[in-house]
Amino acid sequence: MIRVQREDFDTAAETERLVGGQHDIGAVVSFVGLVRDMAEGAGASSMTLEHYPGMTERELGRIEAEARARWPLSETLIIHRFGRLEPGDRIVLVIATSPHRAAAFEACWFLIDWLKTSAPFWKLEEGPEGSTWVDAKGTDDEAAARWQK
Amino acid sequence: MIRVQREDFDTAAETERLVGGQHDIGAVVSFVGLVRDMAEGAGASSMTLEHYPGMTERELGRIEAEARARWPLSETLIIHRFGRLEPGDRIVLVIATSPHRAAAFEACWFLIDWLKTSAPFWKLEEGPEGSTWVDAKGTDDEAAARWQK
Amino acid sequence: MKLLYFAWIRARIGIPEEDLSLPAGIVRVDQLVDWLASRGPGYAAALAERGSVRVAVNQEHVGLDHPVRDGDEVALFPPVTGG
Amino acid sequence: MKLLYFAWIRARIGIPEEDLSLPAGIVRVDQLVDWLASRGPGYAAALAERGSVRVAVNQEHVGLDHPVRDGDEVALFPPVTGG
Repeated sequence: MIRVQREDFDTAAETERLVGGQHDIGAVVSFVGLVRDMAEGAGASSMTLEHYPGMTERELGRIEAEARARWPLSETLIIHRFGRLEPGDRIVLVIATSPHRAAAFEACWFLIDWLKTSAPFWKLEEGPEGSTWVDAKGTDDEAAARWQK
Repeated sequence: MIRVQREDFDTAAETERLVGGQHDIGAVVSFVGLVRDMAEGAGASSMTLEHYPGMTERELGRIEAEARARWPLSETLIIHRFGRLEPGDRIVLVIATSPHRAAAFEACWFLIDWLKTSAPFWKLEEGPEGSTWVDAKGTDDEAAARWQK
Repeated sequence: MKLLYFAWIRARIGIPEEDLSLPAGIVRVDQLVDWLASRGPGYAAALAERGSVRVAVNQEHVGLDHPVRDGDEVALFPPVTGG
Repeated sequence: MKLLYFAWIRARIGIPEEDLSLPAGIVRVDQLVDWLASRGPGYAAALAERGSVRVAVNQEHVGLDHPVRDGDEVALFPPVTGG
């Protein structure tokens, strides 16, 4: 399941919705990404997450389908926020559930790694010296490349 | 942080306690283990988790310290339940937080893998044909061995 | 053709989207980007770092040799930084 | 010496713990397990599958060659199955 939204999300409620009443799920692995304070003591840095409506949902759906094809998963969920966010705010939630923990860990990790290099989001950071667009990280490309078959 | 308890836990509240107000955490990875219905349609199977009070806390503390020595983590939490549990019940919660997601994923995975082969818990399962002690799994030993340096 | 711009490419071009008719002879993404860069200083600045320009055609990531047609939705943006 | 038994080892021996004085000459874990197994049919049954008996001395996992002393807390249990 995919959601792209401005509002915050409730990890516990989302997890309960995925897992509740099912008795064949042994493992629930979740990842929450938070806004870090990049200004490092020089004052809190807010950011604005821009995205490409339509393509974002498409890309997230594509990587979710890929994860479900690769691993024996019970449920998957990706929620990604856009709009203005403050340090400490939640940005993204990824949950993968499975009878077995290895599949849940691998799928959750795969989803966030791929999302980072494929879903069309961009971050405009407000630092003490003005706004700057966050550069994509080479380490993110490397993290995603690990999952290439 | 380590807790061994009979009561259920509230993943959201525990996460908030670990993460709340901190702005240098970028990644929160959590694992929840649930009781699977092993009877596979032959009726729900409850289980009773026995443990070794004292040694359990020691072992969990030891593997937590090991994780914190291996990865740059902000916070870690392990909560493990004991006593009688029904299918769908939560057994164990592991959370690892870090500025970076790779450390959080690896540490969380390491913690649950090691816990499974080192923390002194035993499962007595009530199936349709009586109670049986759950055998340790060779796959768990292999999962833990991956982390040997 | 519908063109969409995001992040600093949008900021430098100055508009988030526009409708354009493809000039004759422009049939691939790289030709489209070259032509857009010639449309004015904002476009030129936005597309100067050609290695940092990513392209989606009809909401799918594509390479520079991907074909473009007049009915396409084409988006230009920097490397993505979600998550 | 305080002895603790868990899971099916406890079930077969029939008691969860006991206090014992170590007989002379028993200075290692394997000697302790052999001696316990000779104490009666419950002990023998509990410790028959020697490859499935794990030992902790003073709440730490140890091997069969670990020393034991009279003041130790020694636990015998099957391979653990938490998580």
